[in-house]
Amino acid sequence: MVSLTPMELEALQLSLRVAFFAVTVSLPLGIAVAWILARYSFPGKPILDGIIHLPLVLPPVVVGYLLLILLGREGFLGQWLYRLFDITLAFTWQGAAVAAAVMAFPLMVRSIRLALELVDRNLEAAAFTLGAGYWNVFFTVTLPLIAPGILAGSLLAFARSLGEFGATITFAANIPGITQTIPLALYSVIQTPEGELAALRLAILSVALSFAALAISEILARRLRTRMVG
Amino acid sequence: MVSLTPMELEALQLSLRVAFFAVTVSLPLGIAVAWILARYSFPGKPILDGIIHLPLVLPPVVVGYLLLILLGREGFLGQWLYRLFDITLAFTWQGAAVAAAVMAFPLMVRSIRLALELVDRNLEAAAFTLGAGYWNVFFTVTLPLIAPGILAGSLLAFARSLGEFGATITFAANIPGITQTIPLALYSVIQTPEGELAALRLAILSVALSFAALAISEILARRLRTRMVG
Amino acid sequence: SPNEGRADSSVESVTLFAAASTTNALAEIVELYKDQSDTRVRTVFAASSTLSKQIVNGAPADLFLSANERWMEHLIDKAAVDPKSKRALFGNRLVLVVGPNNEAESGGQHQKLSPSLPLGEILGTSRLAIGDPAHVPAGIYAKAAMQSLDLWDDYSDKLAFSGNVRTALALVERGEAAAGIVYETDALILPKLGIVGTFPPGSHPPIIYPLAIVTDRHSKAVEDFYGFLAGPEAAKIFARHGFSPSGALQ
Amino acid sequence: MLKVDVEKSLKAFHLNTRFECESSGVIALFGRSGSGKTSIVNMLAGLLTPERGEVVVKDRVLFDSSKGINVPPQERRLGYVFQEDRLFPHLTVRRNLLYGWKRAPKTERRIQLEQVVEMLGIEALLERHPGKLSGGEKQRVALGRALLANPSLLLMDEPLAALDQARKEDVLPFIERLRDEFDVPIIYVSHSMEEIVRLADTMVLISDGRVEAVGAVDDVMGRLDLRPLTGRYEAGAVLSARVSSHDNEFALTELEFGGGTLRIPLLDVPTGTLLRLRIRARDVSLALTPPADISIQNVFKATIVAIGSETGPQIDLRLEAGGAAVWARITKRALMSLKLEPGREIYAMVKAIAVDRHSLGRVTGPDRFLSGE
Amino acid sequence: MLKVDVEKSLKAFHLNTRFECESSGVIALFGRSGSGKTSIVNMLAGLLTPERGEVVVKDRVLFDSSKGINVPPQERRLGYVFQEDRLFPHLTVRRNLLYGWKRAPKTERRIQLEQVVEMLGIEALLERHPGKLSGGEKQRVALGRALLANPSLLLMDEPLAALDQARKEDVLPFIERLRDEFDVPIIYVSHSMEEIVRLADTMVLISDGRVEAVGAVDDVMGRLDLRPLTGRYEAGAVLSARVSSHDNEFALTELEFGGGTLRIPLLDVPTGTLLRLRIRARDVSLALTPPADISIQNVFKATIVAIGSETGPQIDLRLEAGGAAVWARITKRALMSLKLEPGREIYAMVKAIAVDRHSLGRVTGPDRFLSGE
Ligand SMILES: Nc1ncnc2c1ncn2[C@@H]1O[C@H](COP(=O)(O)OP(=O)(O)OP(=O)(O)O)[C@@H](O)[C@H]1O
Ligand SMILES: Nc1ncnc2c1ncn2[C@@H]1O[C@H](COP(=O)(O)OP(=O)(O)OP(=O)(O)O)[C@@H](O)[C@H]1O
Ligand code: MOO
Ligand SMILES: [Mg+2]
Ligand SMILES: [Mg+2]
Repeated sequence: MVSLTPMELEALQLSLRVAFFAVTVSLPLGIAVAWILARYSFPGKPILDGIIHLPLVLPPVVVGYLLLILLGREGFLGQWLYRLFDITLAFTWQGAAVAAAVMAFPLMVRSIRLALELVDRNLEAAAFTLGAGYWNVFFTVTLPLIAPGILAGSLLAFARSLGEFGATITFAANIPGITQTIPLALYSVIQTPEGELAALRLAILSVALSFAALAISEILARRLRTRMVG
Repeated sequence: MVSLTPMELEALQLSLRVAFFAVTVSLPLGIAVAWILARYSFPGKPILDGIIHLPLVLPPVVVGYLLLILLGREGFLGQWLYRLFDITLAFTWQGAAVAAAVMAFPLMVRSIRLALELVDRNLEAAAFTLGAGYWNVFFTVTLPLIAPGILAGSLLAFARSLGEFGATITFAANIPGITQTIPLALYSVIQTPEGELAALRLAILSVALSFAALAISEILARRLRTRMVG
Repeated sequence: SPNEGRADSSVESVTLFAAASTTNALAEIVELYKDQSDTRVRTVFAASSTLSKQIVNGAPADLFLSANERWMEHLIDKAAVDPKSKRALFGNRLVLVVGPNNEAESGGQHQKLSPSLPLGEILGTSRLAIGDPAHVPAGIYAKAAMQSLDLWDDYSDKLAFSGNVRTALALVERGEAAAGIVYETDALILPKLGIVGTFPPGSHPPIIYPLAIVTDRHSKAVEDFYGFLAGPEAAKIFARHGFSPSGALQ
Repeated sequence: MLKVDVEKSLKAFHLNTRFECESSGVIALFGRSGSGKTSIVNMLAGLLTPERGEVVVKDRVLFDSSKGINVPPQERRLGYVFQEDRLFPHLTVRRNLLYGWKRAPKTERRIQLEQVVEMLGIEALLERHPGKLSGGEKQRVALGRALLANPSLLLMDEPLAALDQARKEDVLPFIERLRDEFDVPIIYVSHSMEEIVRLADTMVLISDGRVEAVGAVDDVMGRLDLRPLTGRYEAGAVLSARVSSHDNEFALTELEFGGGTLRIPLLDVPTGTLLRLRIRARDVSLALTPPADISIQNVFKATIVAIGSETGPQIDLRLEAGGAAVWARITKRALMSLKLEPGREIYAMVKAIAVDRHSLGRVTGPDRFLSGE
Repeated sequence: MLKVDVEKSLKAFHLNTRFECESSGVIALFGRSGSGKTSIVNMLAGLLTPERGEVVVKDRVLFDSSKGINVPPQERRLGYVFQEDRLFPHLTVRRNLLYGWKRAPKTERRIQLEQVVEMLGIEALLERHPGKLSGGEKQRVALGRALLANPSLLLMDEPLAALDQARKEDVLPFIERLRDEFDVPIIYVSHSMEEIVRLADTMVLISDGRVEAVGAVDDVMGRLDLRPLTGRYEAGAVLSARVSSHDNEFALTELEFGGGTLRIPLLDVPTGTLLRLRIRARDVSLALTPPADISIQNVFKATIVAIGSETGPQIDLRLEAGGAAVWARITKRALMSLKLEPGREIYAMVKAIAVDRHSLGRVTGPDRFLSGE
């Protein structure tokens, strides 16, 4: 196998790191939001639902732009983050992770919500009658039952994060080694009139990565399913 | 209400045209592919499934790049299209529609496939015993039953097409009036110093459009559902 | 000319692919040309490298205005433009700009930058925005200039790459980057930005903007507009925007 | 003529079914859960393809593996009423009803919408969607839909199984009318002996994928060797009797059968009608002398033909009363104290109310049965 | 002591239930579908909150709207066996069984895994997941799980309804053992009279959200005014009798009741045991003189107390035999020809095999019933 160039390796590592953090950090929030959407109905629910779905249908550059307005160093929230905690998100890999997380969030929430809606709430009622408290029921009954949904959602979000481009380039710019994930690196070389070979290599790397993510997701989902009916 | 500038209007019209064609042209194929995935199992199925899901997880720029390699004027297929039919897809609005269609395809297929898997095949068997042939059963039983799924899938794909950026800018470039859809226009103005106001206007237009698509999808889905149990 | 994708086929149209740095000047020129001709002029602005690549791939450009020689030569090599039509229109200079609130001493565009430039102080914890030196002409010039002033090795990890020069400028304007290396013409359109100084002309290859007609795109409309761009009226506008006249080149 | 001779392996289950009978009246497929009834019906309908064999309905070959014939389901023209309703949720009741009718050849549309709607009493439902109908209403519409396809044969796979007792009572009379008023033979799958006695003429007994017996319902039910399959709890005999008179004062109907007269709760059928009735062994008591002054209405002379050899407190006796077979279940203690033995003449006592409408069926055509294995 | 006094409106349905009884043995909640049984049980379990009222189990106030008490379900310590199994699909049978046990206070873990596993015969299932168990196995595990939570009261909401007859027979004995071997009172919801007679001591009759009657099963079943609720088809009387002797030769058991001796199929219970048995009206015949030489084993003297006024061929008579109430269903013709009238002494005849194990129940504690409305 052809070995990766340092630039490719850097982009690969960065992509994996960004996607990993994007998913793990947003997962608890994703579960919480999915829970609220699946279990409660309240006046503002369609609006919340709409806002969460926005990144799915909104152009990624718009999302990046809104993030910039909100979290940029001069942004509404960003200036406070900077002044109070000296945190800058723009131009950092954390910023890229935020962009990826926001873009992948609706996919994650959809999966988990679907799983939650399919959970037989009678099983939770049964657990209550057996003496389990709310959190106990959540961790011993609900969570294991929605595990396939969480897994599917996480992997989809992970894969989506690996591919995130528009929001990242707008919000976190394209800094090699810092925010230049594989898609951004690829974009750079595609612009370069002599970059054909480099582009092809990155594209293949990208396809391989995506296929791997899909395959792992499929395998894990199947394993979970068989465990369930074991 | 503030009126749109000619550039915004052009971008809006183009976005709608691109998304509309992307969805309508790919819909029959989407139904066919969803059908194959839902109804048949064959050796290469996981691979087909993987390929169709690829645009969902692949970086959009990679998709754009692959489209360019495939359908560009010098591409594998593109050179034949050009020589034989004088058709060029790259850098045309039809190309933007192709890019949008490819990116939105997995979302469309997922929705339709899910609906197909939920169809009670016994109803189809019942229709056979009542004398309906294969296509007849498809059009009078299967299709009406999966209509909500088709609708949801189409609207999701439409919304996704409205927002497509990475694949479009790579495959169709950012040519005002030809391939400059709203996301690309927004990208342009974000790059332009002092473009804040223009960017904000386009972002709001984008958000409004997405919200409208989501809302219509929700309303139509609800109407279909009530018709079913009417 | 075979103008694909055109909305209204009764009106002739010309598509110009031009370096991002010429955005404002060309807008004015196109506006002016409207009074003289029925031809609709469409402009596409991006990094010269991006445009060059797109033209090779068959993008519907009639004219190409590059921010350096290299990407024009590339198109000539690929036989994508007519070499006979190539002519250098004007030149430019490279400056270091800082954001409106930056305390750095702004000597204006007449200040010559030297290796003693306190770039570390100017940047602080922030970054220096430049065009992607892998392909964007402004970035290629910037990298050369930094190298010749011995700044590259110390600050190469403080850079933020942009897809074209105007993105770099926008990053500085928005305060996301403390400073940026852009063309003098770019800096001038945002008076609120501070110009720390200009890089000495010898610190980077000469900045030249060649114009050429894309292969097989010759037509009366294209040639008319080509002539207009190369003509005195356009030259006046380019000069007003700060571009150096072509006579001053070399 | 109906001929079924099919073989197929379904994972662990092997089906090898062969029977032949006249295709008229109601033919019941009876068997335990999992014995293969639905599979057979699906093969008739063409929804399941046998590995080997032959299916002939009314002299039309629908399947013949040796000749490579396999008529697709949509061309078989068999109406299928499923266990669950399977109505099309997106169509109104009217359009559901007409779905098969429209697709039937014009020349074969003998049965019309109005007739069926009237018979099933579903006028009020026509413009509604099936989603909101009750279980019984749905099943009635399903009957109508299958019937309106003007099939050459109706297949009914436990059409009442999904309904509760009240709903069953709602739908059963319609199946009876459908049997009596339209000249469409019916294959009726059930594991309810009550339904079979009430509806069927011929009975095919299926066990573990094989045909154990084919014949007139009374014959199959009367066979001692089939007891393990027809069920002990339900043990009893089916006998044919003719309505001789009605007693409106006491709301009783008198029937004549080989062994004498039977009084049962009043029936709304003309005198002279031939009925099939089921007398359960547990409802029959015996006396050595004709008992007097008792409330039991039906007492007839019978001869003990055979005595079972069951262990436990009770024992089944086979009696013969004027040519008709009757079963009695009594305690061993009674057997001993009355010194009953084969050949002995005794009096059989049956309470009138033991023969209720659940255990009655009308005989539509005698001797439908031809052959079987 | 068990006290339920709850009120709640569920859309179109208004529930207003009040009853009190001793909390021991098996208390049956009987009523039509939709009468509110499940809602009442859910209120006991804490899964549904009454709008107003009081719930007291074994002197522990679980709910009292006036005092603002509402113990959450996880602290009520009531075991709940649902109609469907509701086993946790992601846990093995063992971990399902121990789910409630682990969460019970250590001091209250009287019932241990081994005991329950042995009683229910589910050793072989312990390491399997519920997904692949049969319906009967699942329901046994569900019983075990509820029991192992060591609850102060077991709630069973039609635990057999989802099972077919064979599976029911599979599980019923375990419920009996559970009732007999563990000292846990049970609230048992059912609309099967068979199950109730077999299992329950006390019966609460629910109709349309209200309590129609509370009392010993025999008393409630014997009441003529409750017939529309307890059901005509099932009409009959429940009477208490004591096992007096076993007759192994004929496999019969003799019982003594107020009216005399009854012979029924052999039972495996010690002599002296008090049993509750149900004699269906349709199994009782009458004679004016003691009949001789008949197979019917049970003949006892009785007095006609009341004669029903039903229309139709048959009529129900209430008899009294040594203090016990018995029902007989005969034809009107027999009524006339025998000139039966209230006060008249007659002989009631009941076939031994008519009283099968489905209609027998053991009386665990006499006089559990306290009061009701
Ligand atoms: N597609 C299949 N694959 C494997 N086994 C099957 C399949 N269909 C049916 N079987 C098996 O064949 C046997 C007969 O099934 P069938 O449904 O025909 O029985 P049935 O008599 O209709 O039962 P029931 O009364 O429960 O409806 C069963 O053991 C069933 O598990
Ligand atoms: N959450 C609810 N909202 C509205 N109505 C309800 C609700 N739960 C129950 N009901 C209604 O309350 C009535 C009693 O229901 P419940 O389930 O308690 O009856 P049940 O006696 O258990 O019936 P079954 O024997 O069919 O289980 C029914 O009419 C039912 O439709
Ligand atoms: O081609 Mo540029 O003007 O250096 O971005
Ligand atoms: Mg079946
Ligand atoms: Mg209930």
